[in-house]
Amino acid sequence: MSEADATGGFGGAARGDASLSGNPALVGQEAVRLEGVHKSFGVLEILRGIDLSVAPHEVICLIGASGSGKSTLLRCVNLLEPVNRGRILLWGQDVTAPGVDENAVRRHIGIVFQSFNLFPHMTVLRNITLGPIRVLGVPRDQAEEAGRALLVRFGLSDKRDDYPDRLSGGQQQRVAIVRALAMRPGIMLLDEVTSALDPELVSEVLGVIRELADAGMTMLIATHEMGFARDIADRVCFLDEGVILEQGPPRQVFTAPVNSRTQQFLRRIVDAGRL
Amino acid sequence: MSEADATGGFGGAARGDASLSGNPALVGQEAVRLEGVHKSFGVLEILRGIDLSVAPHEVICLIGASGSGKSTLLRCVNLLEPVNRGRILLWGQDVTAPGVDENAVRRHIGIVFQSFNLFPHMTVLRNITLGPIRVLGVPRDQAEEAGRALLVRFGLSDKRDDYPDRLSGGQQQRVAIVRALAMRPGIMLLDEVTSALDPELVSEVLGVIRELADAGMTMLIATHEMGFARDIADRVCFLDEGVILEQGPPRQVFTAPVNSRTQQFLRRIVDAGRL
Amino acid sequence: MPVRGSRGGTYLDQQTLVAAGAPAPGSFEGNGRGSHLLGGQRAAAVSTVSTVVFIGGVIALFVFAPGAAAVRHTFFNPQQMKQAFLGDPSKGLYSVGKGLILNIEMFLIAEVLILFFALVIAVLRQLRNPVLFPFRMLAVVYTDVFRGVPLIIVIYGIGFGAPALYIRGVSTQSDFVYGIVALVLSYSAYVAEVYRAGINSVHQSQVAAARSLGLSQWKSLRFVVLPQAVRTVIPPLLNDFISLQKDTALVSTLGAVIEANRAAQIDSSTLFVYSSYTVAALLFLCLTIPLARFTDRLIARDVSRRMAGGATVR
Amino acid sequence: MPVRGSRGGTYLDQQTLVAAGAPAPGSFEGNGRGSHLLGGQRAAAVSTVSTVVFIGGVIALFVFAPGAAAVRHTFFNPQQMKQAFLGDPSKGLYSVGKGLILNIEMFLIAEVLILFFALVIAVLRQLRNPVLFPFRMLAVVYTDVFRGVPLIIVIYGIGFGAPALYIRGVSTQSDFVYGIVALVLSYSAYVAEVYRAGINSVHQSQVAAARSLGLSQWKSLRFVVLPQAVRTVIPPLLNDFISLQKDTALVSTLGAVIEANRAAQIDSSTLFVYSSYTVAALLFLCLTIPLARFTDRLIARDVSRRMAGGATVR
Amino acid sequence: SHASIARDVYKIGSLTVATDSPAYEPWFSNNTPSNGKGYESAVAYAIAKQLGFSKSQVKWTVEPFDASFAPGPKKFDFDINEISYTEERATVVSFSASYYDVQQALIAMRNSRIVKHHTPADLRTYVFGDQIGSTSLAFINTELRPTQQPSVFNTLNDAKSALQDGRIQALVADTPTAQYISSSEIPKSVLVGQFPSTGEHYGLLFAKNDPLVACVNKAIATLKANGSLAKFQKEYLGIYTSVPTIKP
Ligand SMILES: Nc1ncnc2c1ncn2[C@@H]1O[C@H](COP(=O)(O)OP(=O)(O)OP(=O)(O)O)[C@@H](O)[C@H]1O
Ligand SMILES: Nc1ncnc2c1ncn2[C@@H]1O[C@H](COP(=O)(O)OP(=O)(O)OP(=O)(O)O)[C@@H](O)[C@H]1O
Ligand SMILES: [Mg+2]
Ligand SMILES: [Mg+2]
Repeated sequence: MSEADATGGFGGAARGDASLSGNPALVGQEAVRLEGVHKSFGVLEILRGIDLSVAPHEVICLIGASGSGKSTLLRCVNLLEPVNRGRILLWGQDVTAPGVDENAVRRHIGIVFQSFNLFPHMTVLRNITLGPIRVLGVPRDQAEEAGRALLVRFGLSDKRDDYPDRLSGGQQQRVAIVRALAMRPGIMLLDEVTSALDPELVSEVLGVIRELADAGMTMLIATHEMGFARDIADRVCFLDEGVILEQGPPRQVFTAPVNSRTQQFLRRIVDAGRL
Repeated sequence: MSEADATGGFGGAARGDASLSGNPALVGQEAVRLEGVHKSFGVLEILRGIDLSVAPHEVICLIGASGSGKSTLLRCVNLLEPVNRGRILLWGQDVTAPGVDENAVRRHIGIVFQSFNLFPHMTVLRNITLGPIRVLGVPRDQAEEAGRALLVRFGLSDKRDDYPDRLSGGQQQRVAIVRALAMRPGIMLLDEVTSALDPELVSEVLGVIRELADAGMTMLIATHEMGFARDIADRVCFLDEGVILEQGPPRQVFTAPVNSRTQQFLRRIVDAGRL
Repeated sequence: MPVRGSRGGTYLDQQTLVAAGAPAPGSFEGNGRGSHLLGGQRAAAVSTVSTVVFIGGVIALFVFAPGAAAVRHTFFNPQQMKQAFLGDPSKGLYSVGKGLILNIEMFLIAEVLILFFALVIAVLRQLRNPVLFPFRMLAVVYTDVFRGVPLIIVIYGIGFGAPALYIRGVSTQSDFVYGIVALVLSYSAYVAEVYRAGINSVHQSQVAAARSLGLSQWKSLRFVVLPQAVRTVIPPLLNDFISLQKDTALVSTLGAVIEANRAAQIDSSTLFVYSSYTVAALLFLCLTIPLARFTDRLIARDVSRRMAGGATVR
Repeated sequence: MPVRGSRGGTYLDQQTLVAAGAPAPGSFEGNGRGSHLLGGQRAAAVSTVSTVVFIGGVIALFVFAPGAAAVRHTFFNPQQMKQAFLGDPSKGLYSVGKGLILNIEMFLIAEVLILFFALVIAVLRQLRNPVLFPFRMLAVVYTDVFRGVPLIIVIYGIGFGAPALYIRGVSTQSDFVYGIVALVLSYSAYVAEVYRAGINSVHQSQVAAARSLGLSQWKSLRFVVLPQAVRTVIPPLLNDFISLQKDTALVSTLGAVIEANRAAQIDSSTLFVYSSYTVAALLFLCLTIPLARFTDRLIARDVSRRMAGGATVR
Repeated sequence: SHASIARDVYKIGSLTVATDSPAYEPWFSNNTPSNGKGYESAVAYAIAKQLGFSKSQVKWTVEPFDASFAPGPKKFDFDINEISYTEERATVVSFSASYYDVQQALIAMRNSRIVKHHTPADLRTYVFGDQIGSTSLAFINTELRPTQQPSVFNTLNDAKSALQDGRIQALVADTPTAQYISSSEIPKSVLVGQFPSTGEHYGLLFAKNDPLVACVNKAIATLKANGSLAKFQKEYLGIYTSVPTIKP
């Protein structure tokens, strides 16, 4: 991925960005705060009271068994699923209250879906410039220039004019990441964002995430890759049966879990040689 | 996944199965053999002469960068993509020759797609019994009983009557595996089959694959998880720019690669702490 | 070139991937362009009132306009509507109600044949096997011709043409049969195209999954593609059902089939009022509206079953 | 209970997941039921011959049947076809060709209005916001009523009804205008349903992705859902285009609009042959077939661009 | 009263006369109403002349039969289209006095059984057909009452085709039309006979309570009195004394 070097790193200039520090009242406030969030599909209760507060810059990894509700939680945060009970606050503002402009909220949140959900009728470049052009009102040429630079960064420059159905799994996943990044959100929700990537790319993405965090982005990452979580997370949250059973810095959770269910989950992983 | 224990292991009885040893002429013959396989999409040449021979029982892991052609290779093997040049032989029979009954070939090969491709208009149970009922002619009640048992084995018994769109990523992936297994194929092609699974499930699937291999199944697995490849593979093949650059037992490929490109690929992985 | 907007920094500044920090307080409040534009009760009131006003206005037009009485007399004459429905042989009036039975008969027979025949054509058109090319061409020519030629001409062609040929078996059928043949020929072309749209809407990866199980081309179509295809195209299929139901009326041009509309036409030209047409129209509505409601429920059930328990994003 | 088949073991034997080992030699050979049923040249010959026989048979019917000469004289009289196309005022013959211009005019104006109006209705029907319920109901009622009522009755209703109301501006329009209004009212109901099918065929996850970028409900529809929806439903949309083109003929019932079919009708009843109808039919075909070929190419291009360079699984 | 007529007409300065298209022989000639040939065309011009309109002031317009009785303003002064007077119809539109007294007649193919056998009981056994909206159809249904439902066609031409192809056995039309069909239109067809008068007559059709009716009635009376109508009938419709009468 040698093209990447040409465009330089990610963070830098954004650190100490005016838009963040320009609002003194908010400095030090949580970027995301979930209070007793409940979510059911029909009779099936998936989230049973999630409390979580995420500081700006913080990188949180959600781990837990398949079907434990990680994806659902992320979808709730950017209001794609309405919660049944509880509140979600972004930078101190309750976004689950009536009268909130969902579109304004989502403009500040990027999400990478587990199944990518690329737009099949658009080329890769149009996929990633749609948001900037139609939502942020960026002129097309600027959006495309920015988009092209991002594609280079992710080793996709030769796929710019291809349609998503012609891409490999890992290529699609990277396009999905770029699409979210192109909106330059304040918060990113990443759902299994390395599942289709080869190890080289995983470490590349790991680097990107570090830079973004340094630049002030807040991230919520659902992942099954414990090594990845250990490397990237400021805090790991273990989700089980709809509640956060245990949370803490990765070293603590992975090496000295207090909850017995967490211990069991991790023991099996270690036994299988997967951590 | 305690339900699993109730149904017992996988292999056992199948070992030394009559259908395998009943054909003396074929014993010792390769299960899969690729000879100079070329595949292009338009002007883009993806596979540039793949030679590979896989013995019965053998588990081969294909590794390589995203976009290197792993998925394409698997799709070629069960004739979903016609090859441009070269031959593919299954149990010594050329299946790329004209006059071959594709359906008969595919009946003997199971594939789990990277993007799952479940049938959205059918419940989970109907997804996995479609093949046995309509292709093998198994009576519905028998197929369903077998299907239910498999679902239990993969921790999905409560999702039996759900539609795929309502499942989590990992649940969908397991249904896709079960759908392929339900056909009881002689060869399995697995494309990133653990990407959406949590570590517990990964080691579970690992166990299943071991049992299947013991029972005589031949497997070709495309994967990005080097740990998984190391644990499961009899042989690892490193795919790069459309050719197999290096192959051998995992221990050899991972610890003492000869090819410089392989060395580079692995070094980066090791540097990133991903092996 | 700085882009104006609520964000700090220029968009093109590559170094600044994270331009947005915390948005200003209150910036998520509905700004009048979101989906909460109309909040709660007031909005409900607005939309109810506007609907009532619209419908009321239409009705008022027929009640208060200068010529309204004459229009009512001609189109909505209860006495003559009853007469038209029942018919009155002594005055040479035909029964619209009895005619409707014929419409329904023709519709049902034709529809079954169309659904089958159109499927065959649609499938022929999907064939990619080069050796079957002539069949594909035949299917293409068929749809082009029979969509292009007005139904009435097909009906004339079959109904007047076939008897004129004096071929045993072909030339001695009843108008009812000729009519159905013409309807099937014409509508199969349309319905085949609807099927085709449905088939095209199913993603290739579904076919790949089906074929990979060893299902033959036909079985993949039968069990995987068509069920999804048909679900998608239920509304336009229903369009064609309804059109067919109405076009059964055209068979009356052959003379012997006095269906509801022909009966209405005779009555109206005898009595010089259009009320009999109103009766026919109302009767047709009584057939089509329940059908529409039924398929709507079908679609809704299908969607809710398959989609998220809360397929909630609008 | 052992299942008969080529596999060893019974299917239900849970222990035996791997039932198939190596299949017998030669077992992949085409067995007559696969897609290679018809192999190579022989198959091509079969399908070509059968097509030629079929088409030839149809033609032969019109050439050799006992009454064929009379039929040819009535339907395919070149002299009178020419006369019908050009018209001949001295014999009271109208020009079918000139009439066609009127059809095309009405079609184009109506189509633009329909495409827009139908979209509005389809979108109203998709609204899930409870406060907008009355609008949704209105849209449902609208489609039900205007699909249910035969077009000819809508044309009568508008064309005869509006003038009868004696309202300034409403009652003094030309038949041409009334005709177009009636066409738009009726066809919008159909086309709205076609749109709806297209919209439903787009997976919820696409909407989720669009909304997650901050696109409003309308913009998601505009940029993500509709482009995919319309691609899917091009064939049934074209169905409706073609029907509309033909149904412009019905406007002639209002009297003042002598379009191609009415001209043909007049000519045919003057000359007592149906050749003028044949002319009208051929002219309509000349309009619709290029349209069909054009959209076919559109679909094919779209599919090949998006799908696999070798979307090869059949 | 010419001044008032000039004011009351549909288009000032001209007399707008409607008929359907096609305009059938022998009521019109060559489907061209404006040529003054054919009975109805001649009558229309004669009436126009009585009202004070010159030949060039008579404007013809096409009005489908179905549209002629629509409510609302008429786009013509009167419609002349072989329209029979009935009491029910007269509640919606106004009719002039009779300009032709109608008798229905029976047409069949020469070799048909009906040519010889047409007692009232026989007549009930045949398959009849007719044009929609015609009083001939009503005549079949109310007077002949065949056991098999008569076929009903959009145009008289369709009915003629059906007769020719043997899909119907007999056609009923007013005597002049029937005469024309059997003599000039359908080879090998014959006029079997005409039925006794039922008092049916053709009238010009006007908008309800049109003030013109009175003037036109006066004109028709004049034309009757001075023998013009008889002359036109002789010229265009022929003389039917030779037509046998069928007793229904
Ligand atoms: N729309 C829905 N309707 C009904 N049930 C649903 C729906 N979406 C998710 N579920 C159920 O909710 C549970 C949690 O799903 P979710 O996708 O959040 O899991 P997850 O933690 O992301 O799992 P994975 O690691 O496998 O992706 C699952 O059991 C799933 O079946
Ligand atoms: N239908 C197609 N048309 C054109 N190009 C294609 C098509 N399918 C795949 N490709 C290209 O072929 C290359 C190999 O794709 P493939 O899916 O085999 O990669 P892969 O090794 O499976 O990658 P990944 O690990 O990301 O899944 C990619 O560059 C992809 O863009
Ligand atoms: Mg998930
Ligand atoms: Mg792949």
